[in-house]
Amino acid sequence: MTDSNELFSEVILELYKNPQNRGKLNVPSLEVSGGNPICGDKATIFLKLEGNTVVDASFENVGCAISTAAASLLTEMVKGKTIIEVLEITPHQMFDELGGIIQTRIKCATLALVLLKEGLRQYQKNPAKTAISGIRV
Amino acid sequence: MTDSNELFSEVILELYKNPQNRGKLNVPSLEVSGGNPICGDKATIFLKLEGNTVVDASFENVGCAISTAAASLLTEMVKGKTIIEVLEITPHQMFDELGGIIQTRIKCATLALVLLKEGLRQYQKNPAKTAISGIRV
Amino acid sequence: MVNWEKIRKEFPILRRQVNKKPLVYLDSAATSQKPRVVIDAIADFYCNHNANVHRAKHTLSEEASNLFDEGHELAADLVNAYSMQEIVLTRNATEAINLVSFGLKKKGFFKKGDEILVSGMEHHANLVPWIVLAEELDLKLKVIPLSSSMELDLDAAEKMISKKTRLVAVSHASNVLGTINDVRQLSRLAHDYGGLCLVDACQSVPHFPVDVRKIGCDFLTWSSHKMCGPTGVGLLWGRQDVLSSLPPFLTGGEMISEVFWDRATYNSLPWRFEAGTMDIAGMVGFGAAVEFLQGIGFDEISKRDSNLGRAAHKALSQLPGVKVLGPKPEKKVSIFSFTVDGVHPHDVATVLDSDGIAIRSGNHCAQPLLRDLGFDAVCRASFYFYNSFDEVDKLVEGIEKTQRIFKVGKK
Amino acid sequence: MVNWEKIRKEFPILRRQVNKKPLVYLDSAATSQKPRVVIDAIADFYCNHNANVHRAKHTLSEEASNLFDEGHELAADLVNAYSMQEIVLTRNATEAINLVSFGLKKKGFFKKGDEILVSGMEHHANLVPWIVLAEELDLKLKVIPLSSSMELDLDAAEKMISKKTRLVAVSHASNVLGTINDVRQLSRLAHDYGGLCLVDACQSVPHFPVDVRKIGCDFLTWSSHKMCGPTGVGLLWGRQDVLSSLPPFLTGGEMISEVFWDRATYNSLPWRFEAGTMDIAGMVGFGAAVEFLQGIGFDEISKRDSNLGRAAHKALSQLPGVKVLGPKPEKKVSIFSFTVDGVHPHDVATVLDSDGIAIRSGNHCAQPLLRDLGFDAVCRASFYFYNSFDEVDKLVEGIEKTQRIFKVGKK
Ligand SMILES: Cc1ncc(COP(=O)(O)O)c(C=O)c1O
Ligand SMILES: Cc1ncc(COP(=O)(O)O)c(C=O)c1O
Repeated sequence: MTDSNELFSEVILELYKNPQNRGKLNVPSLEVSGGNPICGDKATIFLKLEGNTVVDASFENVGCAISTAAASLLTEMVKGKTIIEVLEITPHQMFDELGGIIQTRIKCATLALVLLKEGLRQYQKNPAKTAISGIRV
Repeated sequence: MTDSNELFSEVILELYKNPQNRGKLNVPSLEVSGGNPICGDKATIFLKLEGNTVVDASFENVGCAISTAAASLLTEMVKGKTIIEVLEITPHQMFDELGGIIQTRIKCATLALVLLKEGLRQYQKNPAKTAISGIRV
Repeated sequence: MVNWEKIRKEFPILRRQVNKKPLVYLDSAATSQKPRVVIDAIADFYCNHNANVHRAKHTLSEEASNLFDEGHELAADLVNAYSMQEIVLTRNATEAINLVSFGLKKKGFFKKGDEILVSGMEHHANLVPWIVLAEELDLKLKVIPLSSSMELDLDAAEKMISKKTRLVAVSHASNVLGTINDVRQLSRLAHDYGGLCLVDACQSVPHFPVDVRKIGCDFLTWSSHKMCGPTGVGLLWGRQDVLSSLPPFLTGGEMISEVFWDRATYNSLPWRFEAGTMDIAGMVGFGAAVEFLQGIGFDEISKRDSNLGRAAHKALSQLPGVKVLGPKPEKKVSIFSFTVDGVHPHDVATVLDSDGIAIRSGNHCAQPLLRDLGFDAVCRASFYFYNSFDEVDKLVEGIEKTQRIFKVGKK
Repeated sequence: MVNWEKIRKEFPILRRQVNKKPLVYLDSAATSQKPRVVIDAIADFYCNHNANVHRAKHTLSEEASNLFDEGHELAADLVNAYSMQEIVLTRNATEAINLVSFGLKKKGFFKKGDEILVSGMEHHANLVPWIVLAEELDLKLKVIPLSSSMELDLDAAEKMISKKTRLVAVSHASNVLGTINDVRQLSRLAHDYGGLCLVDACQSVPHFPVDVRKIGCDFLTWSSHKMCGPTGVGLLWGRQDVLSSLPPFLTGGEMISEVFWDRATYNSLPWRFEAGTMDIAGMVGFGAAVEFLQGIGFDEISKRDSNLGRAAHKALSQLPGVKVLGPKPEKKVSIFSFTVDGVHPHDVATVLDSDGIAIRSGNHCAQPLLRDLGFDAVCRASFYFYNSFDEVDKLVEGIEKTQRIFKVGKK
């Protein structure tokens, strides 16, 4: 029996089982953590910057398939991008790359992106602060 | 033009304009006051007792036609009665004597009676306490 | 042109008979009637979307959450708030005021000897919480007096206010006199001396456009049930920086972020102030009420209010033996407190009720004001846009009938 | 014999399709669905009797007041209270617990170093208020541990309790585990040492007969929305002597007796605790819900609950890769928290939702319990009498489908 499955794309299922970039970075330039207190998903994103360019990225998280896959994807996407370019990533780009997200789970798919953008915005204002936590999504 | 008036009997209208027994008694045996905080009606009943018999009664009040007429009527009714007899007066007796009371105003018609009975009950338990106040109806 | 006849028909209860006469409902200041769309919105919620909000991943919960959030958005829009984060759902306006008083207390906003300024026409809801607080914290409660025209004496207010005045808490419109107060000026005064201003808008939001940015206050509160919405829903608007500085009030589920056995952290605005399951269906009904009123237009509602008010004022003022309390019709909403010489207000209400006319009698939750004016109780006829000019006439006839029964009035 | 098929038909929402499949609503522990009679009672109130209560002399207000008071009577009857004076209408159970915590605090009931005993399975509603109070008053919060069978360890409780224990606050049934706690024994223990006992009955009152006299507790609280009634209505029962010893909580109109500019006196029970305009229509809807449930009979409801619970327990326990939390079915209400190996609870919920099956996933407002059990989130399927055995099968099929999608489960 096969199940029509428009809920979790192969990309999501694969990245959930085998997430990329999971774990801490050594001496990250920026570390952003937070979560959605209502659903309980939490994540930390680690970035290594050289100038304005992301040279490495990773994440740790507690969460569902979608938020895990999204964090995996995002940390892969941002490598080599400038801060400005990262800030330009849209939720829809994420959804497309993830192979589609159903309405009720939008927040899971954007958790990592929201954290990262908020972290970078705060970092732009105050580059001295390299650990930002408690962001509520 | 005449108005069909099943609301306020002639008894009530008359007693409202010319209440009997209004005013304080000199050295009352018992003084009971209270009111209905929701509608704002307040009354004090004064009794003069000889043994267990009411020899005089009066009232002071702030209130509507019905509660005024009822207090007037009640203070008249109790004269000469024993405490037991007063405690046996029923609301319906009052309503009858007042010429009928409409549903929405029952509480006004029984205010004085409730105060008096509650006062007498407390007096029976503790005859030393001759001023009872703050009864909420 | 608004077709008021048609709008009236949207209120099912107004087709009711009371004591075999068509209901003439003149008690909207106590609670308003509800249009079909509001009643239907509540039923529709329960028949199609009912679920608890914000925590689940299933479709019903998603739908319920969206409707619930939309209620907050509509409330924000209604008073021109900066965002829905400034809107807290409470049970009623009374609770909203308590939320502020408990929050300011816990925050340590007041110190011994500080002053709170209220007006001489406050409803118990915007008075008793401050009496309690003043007693607890040793504060001084001052009361802005009324002028002979039954308006607030703003010159006196200006003299009473000082750096000690940490809070000015005033009603936007009086539920007894109808008087509309200059809350913009009072907010400015409060701020001039470094204090906050809370506006009790229970009788203004239903009647005319209210804009928190124009008023410039810090808190504004009102009740859904007085503006065509369901009971069980009150609204608190708080300026974001002020609101976010208040500690939580009621605690429990939904308002938290993380909970351990010995400590908890709290959610963001406005959820931090919404503990436990809120009146979700009520919020949906409230949203429908806002849309209904906005559909008519608050400018139109306000004009209608003035027109009915002028008619009622004229008719009542001309009745011998009848005294109307309150300022000139231009300065008030269409709420009329009055007395009939020689007849107790409850008895006036009873005679009117026998002809299907519902007015309120009593102290209208404003005992201190009434005491100052020398009354224990007064009659109050309060109008809303669904009332008709015809009903003004019926009120007058009812009063005249009362006078005949009590053999008072016309010599 | 109760015709459960027929009773199910009285719930309009259960005819709904979700994602083109018939709705299978397994989230009643979060909020229950409403029968037609409750929805109609609310609409009927607004269409025929809507008015503010207790203060007016007009017919509508009289009718509304009677209906409102009747709601209190029905609540009293439901839990076998001594009188309706012991029933306070709140917004929800959460507020009821806060009312008690604020009241005990203001009354000076606790002194530094006193202890409050809660259970290791409390909902945030019956935990956070005590955490806050403990912090404010320097009290100690102690937690009764769970046994390996996920019941309360009453021997441990007995050892933890002492003269310092001023309050035992426990849930009657857990909203995560379903466990039914021996609140009678806990009340007795609390009293033995001179303390009070508050029972959070949110998950018991809807499911089986609850009798405050038999339990012997001092406070009992529950929410209308979990027992077929509307949102916006919570109930607090308090033993009359204890309740009457608490100072007022929220203040404003209705709860007062006399108000002056500088002081106020308060109304009698229960009105002293009901400030401002209550959710009158909600109370009417709640009353209809009580009558509806009593019409079926709580013994029958309880039997139905056991039968559904046993079926669900058996079916879920047999699924490979699925872990069910909680005691044996005889010891619990039909609430099932579970996990599916290799799939996050939210993802389970999403797959089920795609087939119209509504379950909840998350921490269920019981973060400390979940943390103790080693989870961030779990799935929860909760049943009510309107569910069918067929729906147990659908739940199982949905879980199996999830496992196929995630390629986990069997062998
Ligand atoms: C055991 C328990 N206590 C308290 C609550 C809180 O109920 P409410 O949100 O209606 O205040 C709930 C419901 O979520 C519950 O299950
Ligand atoms: C001016 C004013 N403030 C406050 C209130 C209290 O509103 P609620 O009873 O909805 O809390 C009222 C209504 O009675 C009012 O007219």
